[in-house]
Amino acid sequence: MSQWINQWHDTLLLPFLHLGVFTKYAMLIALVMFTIAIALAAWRLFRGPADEDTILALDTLYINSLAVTILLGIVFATSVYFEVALVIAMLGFIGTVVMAKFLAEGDIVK
Amino acid sequence: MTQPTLLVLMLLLPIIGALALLAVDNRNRALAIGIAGGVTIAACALLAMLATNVFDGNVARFRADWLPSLNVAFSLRLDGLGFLFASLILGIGALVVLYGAYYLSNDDPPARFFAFLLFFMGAMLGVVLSDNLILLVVFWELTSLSSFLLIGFWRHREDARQGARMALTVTGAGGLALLAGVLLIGHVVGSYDLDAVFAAKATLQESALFTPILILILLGAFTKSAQFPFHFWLPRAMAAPTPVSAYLHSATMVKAGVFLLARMYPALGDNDTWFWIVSTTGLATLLLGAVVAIFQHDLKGLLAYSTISHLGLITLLFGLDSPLAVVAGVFHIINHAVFKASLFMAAGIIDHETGSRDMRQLNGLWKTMPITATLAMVACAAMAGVPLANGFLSKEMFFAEALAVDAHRLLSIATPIAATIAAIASVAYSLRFIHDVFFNGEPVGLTKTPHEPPRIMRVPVEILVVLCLVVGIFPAFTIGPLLAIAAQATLNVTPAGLPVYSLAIWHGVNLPLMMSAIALVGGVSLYVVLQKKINLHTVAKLPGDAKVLFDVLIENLVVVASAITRTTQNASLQRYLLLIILTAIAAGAAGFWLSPSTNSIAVRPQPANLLVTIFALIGMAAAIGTVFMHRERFNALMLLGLTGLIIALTFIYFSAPDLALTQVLVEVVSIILMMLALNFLPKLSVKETNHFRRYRDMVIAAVAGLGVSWIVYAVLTRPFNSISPYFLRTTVPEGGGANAVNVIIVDFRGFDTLGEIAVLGMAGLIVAVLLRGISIAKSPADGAFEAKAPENARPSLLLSIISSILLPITIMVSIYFYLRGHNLPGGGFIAGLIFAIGIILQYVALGREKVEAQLPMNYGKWIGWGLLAAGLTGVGSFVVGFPFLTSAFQYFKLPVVEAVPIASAMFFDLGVFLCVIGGTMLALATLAKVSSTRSAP
Amino acid sequence: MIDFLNTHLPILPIAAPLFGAAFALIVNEQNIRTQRVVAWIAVALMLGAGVFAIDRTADGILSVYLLGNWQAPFGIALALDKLTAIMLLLTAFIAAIALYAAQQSNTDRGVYFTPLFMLQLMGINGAFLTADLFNLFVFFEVLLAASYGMLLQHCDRAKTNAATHYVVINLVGSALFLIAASLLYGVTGTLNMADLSVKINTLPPYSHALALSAGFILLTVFAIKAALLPLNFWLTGTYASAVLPVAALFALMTKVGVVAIIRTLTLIYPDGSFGNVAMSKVLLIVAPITMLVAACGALASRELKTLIGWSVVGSASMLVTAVAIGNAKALSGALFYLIGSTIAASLLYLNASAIDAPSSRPTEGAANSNRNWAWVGTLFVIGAVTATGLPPLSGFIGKAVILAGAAQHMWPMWLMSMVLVAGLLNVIAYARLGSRLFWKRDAAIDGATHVVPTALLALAIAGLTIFAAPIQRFTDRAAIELRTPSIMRDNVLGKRPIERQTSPSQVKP
Amino acid sequence: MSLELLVALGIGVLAACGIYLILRARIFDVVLGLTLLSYGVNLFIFFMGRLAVGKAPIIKDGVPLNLASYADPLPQALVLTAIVISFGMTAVLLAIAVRAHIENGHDHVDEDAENKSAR
Amino acid sequence: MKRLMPQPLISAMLFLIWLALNNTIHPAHLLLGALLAIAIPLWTSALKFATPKIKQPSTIVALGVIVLIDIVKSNISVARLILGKESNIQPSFVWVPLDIVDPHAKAALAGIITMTPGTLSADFSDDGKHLLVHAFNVTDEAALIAEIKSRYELPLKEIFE
Amino acid sequence: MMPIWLDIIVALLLILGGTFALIGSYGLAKLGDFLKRLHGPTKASTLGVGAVLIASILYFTFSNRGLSVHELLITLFIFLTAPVSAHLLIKAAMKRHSAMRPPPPNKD
Ligand code: NA
Ligand code: NA
Repeated sequence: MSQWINQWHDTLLLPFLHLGVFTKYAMLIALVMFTIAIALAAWRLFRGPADEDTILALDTLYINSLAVTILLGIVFATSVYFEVALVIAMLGFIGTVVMAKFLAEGDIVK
Repeated sequence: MTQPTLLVLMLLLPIIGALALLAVDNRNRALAIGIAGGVTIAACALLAMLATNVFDGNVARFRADWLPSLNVAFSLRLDGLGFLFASLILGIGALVVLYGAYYLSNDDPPARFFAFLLFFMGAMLGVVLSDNLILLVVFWELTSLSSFLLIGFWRHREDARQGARMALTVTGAGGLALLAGVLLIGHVVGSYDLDAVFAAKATLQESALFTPILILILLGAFTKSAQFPFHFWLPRAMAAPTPVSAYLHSATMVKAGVFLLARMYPALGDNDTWFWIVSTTGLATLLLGAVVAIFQHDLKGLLAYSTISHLGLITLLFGLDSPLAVVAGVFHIINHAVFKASLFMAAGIIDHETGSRDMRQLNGLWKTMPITATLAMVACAAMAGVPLANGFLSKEMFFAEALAVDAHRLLSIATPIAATIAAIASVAYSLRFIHDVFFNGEPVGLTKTPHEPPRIMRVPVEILVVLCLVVGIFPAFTIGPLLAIAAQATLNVTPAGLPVYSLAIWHGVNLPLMMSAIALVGGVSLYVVLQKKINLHTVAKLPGDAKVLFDVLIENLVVVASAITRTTQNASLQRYLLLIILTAIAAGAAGFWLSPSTNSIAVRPQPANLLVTIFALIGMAAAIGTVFMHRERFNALMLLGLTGLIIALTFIYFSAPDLALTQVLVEVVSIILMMLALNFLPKLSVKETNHFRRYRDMVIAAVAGLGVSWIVYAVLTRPFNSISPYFLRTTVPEGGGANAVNVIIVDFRGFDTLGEIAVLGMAGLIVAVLLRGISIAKSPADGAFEAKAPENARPSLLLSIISSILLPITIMVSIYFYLRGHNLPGGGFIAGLIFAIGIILQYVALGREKVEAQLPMNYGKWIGWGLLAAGLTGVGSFVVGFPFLTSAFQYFKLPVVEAVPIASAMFFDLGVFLCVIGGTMLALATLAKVSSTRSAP
Repeated sequence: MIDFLNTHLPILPIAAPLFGAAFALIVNEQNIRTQRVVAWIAVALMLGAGVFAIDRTADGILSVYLLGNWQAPFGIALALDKLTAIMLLLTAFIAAIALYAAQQSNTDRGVYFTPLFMLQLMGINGAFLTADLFNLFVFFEVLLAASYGMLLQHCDRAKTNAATHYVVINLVGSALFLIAASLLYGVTGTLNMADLSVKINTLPPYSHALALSAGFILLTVFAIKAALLPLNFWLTGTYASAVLPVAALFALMTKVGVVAIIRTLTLIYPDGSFGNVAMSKVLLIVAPITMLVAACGALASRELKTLIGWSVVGSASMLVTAVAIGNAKALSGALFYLIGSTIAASLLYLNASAIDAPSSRPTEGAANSNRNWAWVGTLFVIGAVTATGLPPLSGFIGKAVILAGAAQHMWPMWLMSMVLVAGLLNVIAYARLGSRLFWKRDAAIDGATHVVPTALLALAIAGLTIFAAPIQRFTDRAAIELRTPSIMRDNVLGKRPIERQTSPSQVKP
Repeated sequence: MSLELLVALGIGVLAACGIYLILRARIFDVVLGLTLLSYGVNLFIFFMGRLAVGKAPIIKDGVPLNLASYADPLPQALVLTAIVISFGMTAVLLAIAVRAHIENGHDHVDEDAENKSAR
Repeated sequence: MKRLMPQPLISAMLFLIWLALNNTIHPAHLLLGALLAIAIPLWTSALKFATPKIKQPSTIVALGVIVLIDIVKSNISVARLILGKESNIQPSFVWVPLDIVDPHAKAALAGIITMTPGTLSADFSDDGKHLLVHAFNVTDEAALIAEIKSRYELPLKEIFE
Repeated sequence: MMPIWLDIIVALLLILGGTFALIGSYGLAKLGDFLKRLHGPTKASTLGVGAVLIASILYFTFSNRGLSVHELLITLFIFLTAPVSAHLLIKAAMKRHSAMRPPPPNKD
């Protein structure tokens, strides 16, 4: 058990050492929460039942991934991932728009 | 002219003539005949100019550099044997040209005929003049090819086409065997030159490869000379025009086989294997040909089998493996050529003037064609071996040699007996030729009224018949010297080494003479008996015709080949892909299988944390989900999108921001593409009924996946040394950018990128090739793109407004990414994709037609400008003397602004930017246009 | 000028068609005349470069070109050795012929024909020139993408369906190529083939299995291109459905696979390195069987284009056999055979247009037609004789040299018998179909055939045959060069970039 | 579970799923399969430069210039090329699927298969 | 001026975005940003779409504050509902009659309604005079309509009309 | 090292963001029909991501990098685009299930 915890600490918190003591654990909690959020959205994606649900789920996954990207930027203390988040925010919705339009009208460029 | 020049000119003349004839109009008969005749006579003259030299016992040679890889030159030699054959080829050739000039009807294209004929003449000359074996093979196969063309000359006739193919197949196959044998000789001897091969006789015959070599060479000889069991093609070759039969299939080409025996005798002869194979083959052929000939109804068929028989005789003589027999063989080559050619010509005349070659129709022609009859009768006498004709002399020598066989018990008895039987048969069929055609009652059902041919058409026959007699009566004066030099060359001996033989009609009463007498009496009796008892006319086709066997063989071959092709190439992509994947699995496994396994894992694996594991599991589940949902395409695409998202997160986690950016952008564009395409496709894949196939594929896929995993794991647990630290060290000082990935893309490996943008540009072009101007007439049955609620197709206000605001923003963001790429994630590709997405968004929000009307853009040109920009950056470095794509960067000091770095790589990246926009937009716009065409009523 | 050419020669065959494509795209699509001029300029430059390359390599110079002035193995290098020189000239020649034929028949009025044609040439030349494995992948993609576009020119149902198979198979092949190339990088840490040649032979034993797997997968990829069994079934249908000038150009593409196999077996895994023997043995089993299967396919063919396709397969497997035999004689023979068989395949494809074209219905027996028909027949015979390896044309010469090399190999009987039996079956196949096509019908054709370009190809074959001596001396030397991988290694890795002076303006103030 | 194993398994799953779908009879399924396969292949290339967490190869002052401090940039550049090419080819294959469907009336990978048997 | 800067609002926005993107107010970027902010609309305005006219810019800030507060507030309430029993949720469609006509105003209203959790704008009526709103939990339909009209529509009307 | 007040604020923001994102996704997974589910994730996209973005701004601004405002852009883009997604999704759902769509408004 203690070995498990040590391993957790090593693999999860080692990269966070530059963060403040509260932020360090908050970051861990936030990452866990976002991971669960992503897992739940993924579950909805697998589950459906309607095609709209899967689009909605994928849209949610994109937004949550955006947040995870920002979090990883803080974790790795780098701003090089910022643009990924920017692009998801600016253009990620197009996928949703196109899929929704496809479902509604078939032809998406009419 | 020097001797070598004369020699090569003699060979080239017919070939040049053939080429010239190709250009001659077939209506210009006189010109065609003139060229053919002129060439032949000129070649004859050249041969004559060379004659004295050869008769002096010298060998004329020509040598030109040709195939240094094989150490083979274009080398010709004219020795006695070659001279003999060259005389036959050119002499009889001249007569055949003359004969053919009258033989051909007005419908036959003369230029083509004589072109082929001269082509053959050149090839055949090449065979007999070659000074090395490779060259000999070359000309050998050319004779097969020209024979194929000549047999098929009357191409509208099925039997001609079949006969041509059969001859080509059999002699071509023999030629390939010959080639193999020759190559092995070259391997053993180290040279293909005849002299070297002769000199290496001992080495050759002691080599382990000798038996295969001998068999291969003999296969070549036997097929060409129609030896049993390869004889069947020759009768079928009679579909050729008669001049061809006279020339190729009696006088010359079929003699190439026995020529080869003679040629190779010094190197391959003089041993038991040679003796047994050659003599028994010759013997069998001799008997078979002679007996079957009697029962032919077709004049040319009779002559063909007779030819087979005589070729067997010559082969047998070479097989007997004694110098005297070889001399007899050479002698018979001459004699047979002369009388058989004349007989074929006679048969041709008969055919020409009566319209038939069937002896059941032809009767009593003596009355209408007395001169031709006389000529034919003399030639037949020669064929039958009647004294005073040339055939008699060589047959006598043959009988003597047959009796001389004593080394081998069985053959020493069999040979003389077989020789006698064959001689009896040959008398019988010769008699049948004379009796059945010129006498034996009245013609039956002829379409033409028989009469003598034009005077000149008979001339060649007359010349040959006179030759038969002259040689038959004064052999020593006429043929003696030629025979001597030919035999000498064949045996590869000096004049002194020649065995003692006598060319005289009368050798006293001896056993051979007795045999001749028996043959004459027996032959006449046999024919009389056969005519009386069973009436030869009623004999149907002889059973066991090898031709039928051959046809069956070829048909079966084609059936088998088709079956193989059909089963392997069943036009099933799934099958092909399965094979490729299985091969790849085998290839991957082969490395581990063939290389001794070493499990020294030198790198300690790092533990994976739970969150990463969860993400990985979601990704794997999404991939597997895509598989399980694949029939419901839309859902499968959603799961695929999730997989792609996880891939992007993977890139982020493992330090690849550029890849993550690219992945996300490509995902967005891909989903648009997929939606555009899916609109025209069924939304549901047809359910699979073949469960075996599914499970099989699952197993294969699993195995492949495990293999990939295994390899990845193996690599990741091995230490790594790479060239990459170089990039990290030089990217800033020499590449001028902090983003090593981008500097690699636009500079270190900018050349890859050049290719990559070409591919992306082409993707757009290809989509245009596929779908430009395509409209869909009717909705297919499987429910693809059924109309959806058209009544409510109002564009969304919210979407339109947000899109119009986003367009300038995306363009600005795109420029931002373009400018910063060298130092931070971004660059031309990413910028291009963002730009393109910005425009696509307008298509989605406002509709294609409106966007294209208000923002007309020729995306093909964008691709062109992009390629041009990239290419100009490349050649720009020439100016300063550096190689293609050498980047330069400078800091420029501008007013207000501090120093800004301008790298030439940015101009290159501009090319990338333009190409990406052009390629992506061309693909998307073309697909979009298809949809719009469809929605029109 | 000569200095300039000496320096930049290797890039010319890539840059010329690149600019050709760019200009052809920039001018208006309807402006076919300008596009034609552009294409001819590019092809003429390629021809010049090819001749110059032969001349230079004949002087014993192996030109190495460091793109971006980065030293190999860090940057991408082009290497121009004798093999490459041969391929460049051959490509330029076939391209000129195909271009002529395409323009003659207005095939180039398809959608984006000229740019795709140009990029096809750029891809082929790049694949021959590059000394970098991943760059080879990129150029494979360029030439394949272009070939998709070329195949689909004048798109119809048959072309679409052929393209479906062709594209999917090649995409799978590309995936395998990426796996093999990156695996080699993962094991050796380099991508330059000359560097790979060095690194693979100094690899620690624990990496041997991985390197060998990579090698075999790489061979699989090239075998798809070279149409080896069991990866070849896509070829005949694909080529048969292409427009004929395009098919004539496609005759080159199997050769790209063959050349890649040559590089694999002579440079990356050269004679004497671990893996060479295993790879060669596998190929020596697979390639001769392919030859036989191709011969069966030829025999079963009922259409000329299918027959030619099988010939292409057969000649590629012949080449692979020779390469796997690997001795100098077989390699030299292979290079000679490669030239002739490529030209012959192009010739046959172009010639087939006269026979298979709908316009070849019997027309009023104008003598002119018959004359054309005679020419078509003669050219067919020349092509068939070369393709089947019958004497005396170049096909035979190459085959004979390869067989002489086979005689020196440890499996002479197997190799020779397969080659000869396959050869015989091919002869039968051509005789059957040829006699049916040319003899059975009294066909006449109208003037719009490719007699001129075909005749040029036939002349080339005649030239190869008659002037075999200088060519063979060149291929002999090329074979020795290939069998001495140190030449390539030393030249590529030893080439130094041009010294750059860092100007003050290049230092950040 | 080690990170190496996780990565290896992930790539294996992607490859297996891709291959299974490639072997299906519909062009669209093949497109899905090729996309999955190219994901797998891209990761394969990427990880040939080994695993590096939080070490983006963007040069920062004062960090030693070696593979211990930065991820290997070369495989990343190769993957970029691979992504672009596979994206372009996906577009081509989709266009082919559309055209084939127009021509044949079905999107089976083989022209005549629809008539032969239901697969 | 009109020709040089066809969409001044957009240009201003672009200028600010450029500075934010580059995270700097360096003179070089001010210059470049200004250039781009002018150049890009010159090209994109070819896609003609009615350019919004802002009458009362000051109201924008007030509306922004309201919206932000509403986002936080309704987020919390919706979170409660989600965590609670599902049967407590009473979702419903509501047609909101519109007084505004400017398309930009309508779009902004639709966006704001969606961004404030608890309501989603679903569609406009065919005549464009009603906005269909889906509300997560409706207890009083009239109150909801009144709130939307007063809190969001009125300020928007001031801004745009 | 971050100052303690910043540490606490950032920590709170992170947990706040995580909580809202989780609740949003929980709603997406749990709720019974599409229209209800649609409301869940909109939280994640606004408050959840917003909190994380503010945390990021604060973190990068105070970890000696100077003012970091480009996260605001992300917020701007989310505000611009998220309504469109939801809007089109609900439109699509209504189009596919006409029973879902309420009757048109009374003309008054
Ligand atoms: Na008779
Ligand atoms: Na970049």
